[in-house]
Amino acid sequence: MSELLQFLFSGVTIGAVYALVALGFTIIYNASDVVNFAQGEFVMLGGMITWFAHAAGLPLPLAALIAIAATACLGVAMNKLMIEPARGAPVVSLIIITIGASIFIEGAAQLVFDKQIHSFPAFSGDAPIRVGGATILPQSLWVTGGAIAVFVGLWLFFTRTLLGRAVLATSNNRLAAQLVGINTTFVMTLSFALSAAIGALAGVLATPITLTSYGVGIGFALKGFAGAMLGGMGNPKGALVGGFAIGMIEALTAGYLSSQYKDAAAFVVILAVLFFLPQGLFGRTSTDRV
Amino acid sequence: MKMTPKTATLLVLAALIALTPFFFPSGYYYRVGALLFVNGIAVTGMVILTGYAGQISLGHAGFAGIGAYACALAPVHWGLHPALAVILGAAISAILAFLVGRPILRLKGYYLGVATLGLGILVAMVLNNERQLTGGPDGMAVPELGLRALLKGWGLTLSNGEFWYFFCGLVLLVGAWLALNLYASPTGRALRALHGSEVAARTVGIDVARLKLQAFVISAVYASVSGSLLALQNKFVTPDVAGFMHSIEMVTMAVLGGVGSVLGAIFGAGILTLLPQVLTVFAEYEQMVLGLVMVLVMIFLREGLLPSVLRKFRGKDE
Amino acid sequence: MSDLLSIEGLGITFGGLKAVHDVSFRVRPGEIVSVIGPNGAGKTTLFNMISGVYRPGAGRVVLEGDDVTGMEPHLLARRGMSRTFQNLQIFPSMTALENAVTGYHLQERGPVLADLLGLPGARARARRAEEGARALLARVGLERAAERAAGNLSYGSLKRLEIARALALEPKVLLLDEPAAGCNAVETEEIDHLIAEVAASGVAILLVEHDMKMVMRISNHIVVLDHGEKIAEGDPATVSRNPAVIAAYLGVEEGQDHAHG
Amino acid sequence: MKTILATTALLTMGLSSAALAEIRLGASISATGPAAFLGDPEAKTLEMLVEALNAAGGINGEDVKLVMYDDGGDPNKARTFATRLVEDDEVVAIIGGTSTGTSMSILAIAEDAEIPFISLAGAIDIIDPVKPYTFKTPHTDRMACQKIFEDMKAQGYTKIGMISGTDGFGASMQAQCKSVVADYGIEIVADETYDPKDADMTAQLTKIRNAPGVQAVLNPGFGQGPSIVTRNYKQLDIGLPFYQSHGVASDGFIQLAGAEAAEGVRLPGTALLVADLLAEDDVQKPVVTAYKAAFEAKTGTPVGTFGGYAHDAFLILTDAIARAGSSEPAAIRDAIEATSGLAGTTGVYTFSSTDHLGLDLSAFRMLEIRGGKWTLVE
Repeated sequence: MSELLQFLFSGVTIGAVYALVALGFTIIYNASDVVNFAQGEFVMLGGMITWFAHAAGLPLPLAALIAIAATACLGVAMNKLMIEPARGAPVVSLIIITIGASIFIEGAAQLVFDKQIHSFPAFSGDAPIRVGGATILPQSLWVTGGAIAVFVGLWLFFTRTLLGRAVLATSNNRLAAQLVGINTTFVMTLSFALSAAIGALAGVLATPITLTSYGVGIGFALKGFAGAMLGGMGNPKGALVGGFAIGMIEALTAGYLSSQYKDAAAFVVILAVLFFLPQGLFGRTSTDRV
Repeated sequence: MKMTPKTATLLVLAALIALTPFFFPSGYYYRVGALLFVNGIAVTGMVILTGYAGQISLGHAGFAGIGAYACALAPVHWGLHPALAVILGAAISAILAFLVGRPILRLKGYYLGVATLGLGILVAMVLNNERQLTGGPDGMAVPELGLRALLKGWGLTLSNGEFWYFFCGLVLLVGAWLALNLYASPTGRALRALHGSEVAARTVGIDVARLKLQAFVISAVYASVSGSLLALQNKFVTPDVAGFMHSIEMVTMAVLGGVGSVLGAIFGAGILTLLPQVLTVFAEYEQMVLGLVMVLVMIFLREGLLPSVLRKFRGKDE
Repeated sequence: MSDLLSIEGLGITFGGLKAVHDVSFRVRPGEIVSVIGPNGAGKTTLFNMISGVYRPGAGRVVLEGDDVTGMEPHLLARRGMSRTFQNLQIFPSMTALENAVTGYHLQERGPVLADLLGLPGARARARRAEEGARALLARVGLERAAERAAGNLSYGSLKRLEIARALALEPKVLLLDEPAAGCNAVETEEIDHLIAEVAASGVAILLVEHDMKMVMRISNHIVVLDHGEKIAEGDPATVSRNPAVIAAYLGVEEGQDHAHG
Repeated sequence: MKTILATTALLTMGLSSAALAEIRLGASISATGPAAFLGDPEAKTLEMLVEALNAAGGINGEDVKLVMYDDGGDPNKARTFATRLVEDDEVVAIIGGTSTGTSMSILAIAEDAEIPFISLAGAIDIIDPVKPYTFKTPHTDRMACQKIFEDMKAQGYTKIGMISGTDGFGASMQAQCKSVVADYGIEIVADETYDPKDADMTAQLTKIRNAPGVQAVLNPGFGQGPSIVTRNYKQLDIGLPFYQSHGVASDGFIQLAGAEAAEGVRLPGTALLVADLLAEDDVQKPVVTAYKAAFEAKTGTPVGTFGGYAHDAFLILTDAIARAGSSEPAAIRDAIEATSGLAGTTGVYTFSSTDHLGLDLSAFRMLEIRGGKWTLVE
């Protein structure tokens, strides 16, 4: 029993990280139908900038804020310089552009920072919390709380605010959105800033658990992408559920079946779900309009 | 005299393969050339899948992995000749593509992307984890193809580098010829039709699911042969050949050069094969430059390098 | 003469809304049947159900006595059904000729290996399809545009290109969704003749068209839809006098509106 | 066509500007990619040593030119760069192969071209069977396993659990350990793995803890994985003796895992980590102290075992060239094979025609982390 509980805790810890990364994908996707494979680099930057600012003597909360703000600015720059000029390009070109951006940021990070692995102290110490014979680190609760908070925030944003609806409207029909007076350029800028900030927040929260280095981005991007697709790209609920689901599958497979094939189990589940639900668990179904 | 695009493409390719060695200052250039051709083969398969049929795959390195490990495993475990192992690998890749293709190819866009990504990762994972069989992440040795010795027996003596350069070049020519045949054939036109509009393709009687599957299987065979040639040439193979980055590399080469045409995609393979060799002069800036090239080409030369360059040459006659 | 195509109580709902409800009518070989109605009446949705693009929620589609309800479009094509689209579904990166060639897919398709190897048989098939396509392009007046990329052709040309592609299938039933939209008077008249000619060869034609003059001129039979339901049917003269039809059209005269029918 | 020719021209121009009267050495290192954590200090060490050597007058008055490529950990790239070093740059010897995969690729080229090659990777396959031109500086991972099992046996442990990374380093060591473990009367009762990018290993560790009779746990791996495993080990309060591998033998590991979690962790390390604890008469003391001081001054990061491997490779190579009095590859090879009692950071090297590793188990020192510092276990 305590064994199962420990596996679940492990799943929560991993899943919360994935969910937070997956949530970062949703806003940009909703505004522009672009899956930004550089999302993982935002996570890396969140961790690395915080570490460097902290190592330079700044208090951790301030360092984290700087990291999130700087990453958000980078997100905006990426939109202006790479995504806006490529509007209307096919999916495969956009994949290459965002992967190119990811490679570029990774290359820059190893020059600006270094190639070492870093970490900073957990926010509430390392004393594990004991529940029914299993343990979980306080930082896992921070990540989980962060994922849920971002989810609630996004959900309110998309359903309750005019701006959030403007983002969705821009995604559905850019021209129509412009005609009803939505400043779609601003919506795009905002989306990239928010997505990048969420990515950086993920990096800040997760680094005390996962550690960080210049190369961690692509791994986060893949797992977050997988989580977001499992849940249904664009839907915050899907990202949250998809991320946690993958974490749980990995932990339970590692616990009960084979730790070697836990990542395989996650992808088998994704393939199986897409077989029955081609738009993911909570994705919008679309029909060809002819 | 008017040449068909097919003849023109094959002539250009053959001339490049035959003539560039005259400019090679050292044997190392044969190695780079052979790599270029190996990549060119994989990328020609991407032209059929992505350029003709409009389907994305982020997992084709998985098939390259199958082709590569077939050459490593079959001769050792079942005493198969390496040349037959290439065919075995292609057959296994084709069967796998056939089995998983139908459900996967119902998906569209990014969903197809994540499904193929998963497929590639699963193959890479098996190669990495089944250490008893594959040697795990440290890789395993691949036996000699033996064709070079055979040629020597017939009085044609080639260095190892020269042999692989010309052999891979020849296979690439055959691969390009097949892809060009397909382009103008009823099947090729049906593939390009479903790329343009699936609904319209279905209403003219095209079995979209079946044709996508055919393109998927064919491109898997190309990737597999490319993996086999890489393994035989290196006489050594590691699971990296099936890795995610290799999949991305294949797609990027094809799209960067111009996935709509065989020559364009091979041109892209050339650029991305040469680039890391040229970029060593940038030392630690190498990665940044590579990323930047990918972004800039996709933004400013949307159809890919070769079509854009050709258009510049011709002026704007459309 | 017996029915070629029979529509029996066809219906579909989208998100609780009855887009088409209980529509029935029949088409005989060589007959031109027009489906008219105000915008949003469900005409294109009806076409999509008949041609297998949408799976009907209720009713049957019977083709030559066989129930083909919800059958995949490519299988319907094999049974002799062919169509064009209201909002154009061409293959933009292919030339006009190649677009028309795809219409010969069913007749000239062959083993993929033969196509890959460029075997003589495969080349012969490709050539036959091209010859047929050239003849068809000439028939719709597009022979001069054969080598141009379809994406660069005018709207009217594309409408005709779609008809050529649909004719290539040598269909028994041809569904034409606003074939004359965006065409000038001369072009409309050409299409007019073409349709009549095709019908004369024994093909059953189902037509959605906003140009009432054309509809009245060429139809043998007219089905009127409003809010997804059939409100009248009969020959042109009968239908044009029907009070329900006149009421449905009041204020929404046949316009150039391109909303979904 | 034009572009390809232009590119070819560019390649030629930029890259084959050979000067005479210098000794050209080649290196292919994984300075980026998944093994960058190992390759980066190796690359920095080589650059630093070449600079220092030339400043001190080179070898026998000749300058050394180091041509170094970053293979990113990709064996295919490594093979291409090895070909380039041999055919185009015309080097007389090659250092490199951060990982086993890249080393195996370079090895084939070097042997064909009959050019000495010193690998920096662990697997025993590199030098067993002995190949004429291939040498290596690190201990084999089998030796690391043996050293650890020796210690476990001395402590009386007979049932252990293993948790290994699925990267080349972890997987290779896992396999080697399993092949020698029986010699020490030890049984592996739990055998788990993790992906190097994993965020949490408590599931695997819970399984190991619950394996019946387990007395100690071993974690072969490098990079961030072992740090996370060590933290999770502490989180679960497993309490059993915990062994790491030489893959994490650097101060960075203690920092990342945290001194508290790392307390009591044992691993087979090299003299480099305990430079100041070495006896004054230890033959390794001068070389270890000098390298540690130079590297840390130059890079500002603590030394690790892996940089030390590169240091030793360079030392062996330059020593051999000096003794051979020639920069002919064959002469260098013979001189390397004749190396005897050469003290490096990893151990004291003595090569022979049947031993191209030149180290024995005595070069490994069993270390234990106490109070956030390395201590010697004797």
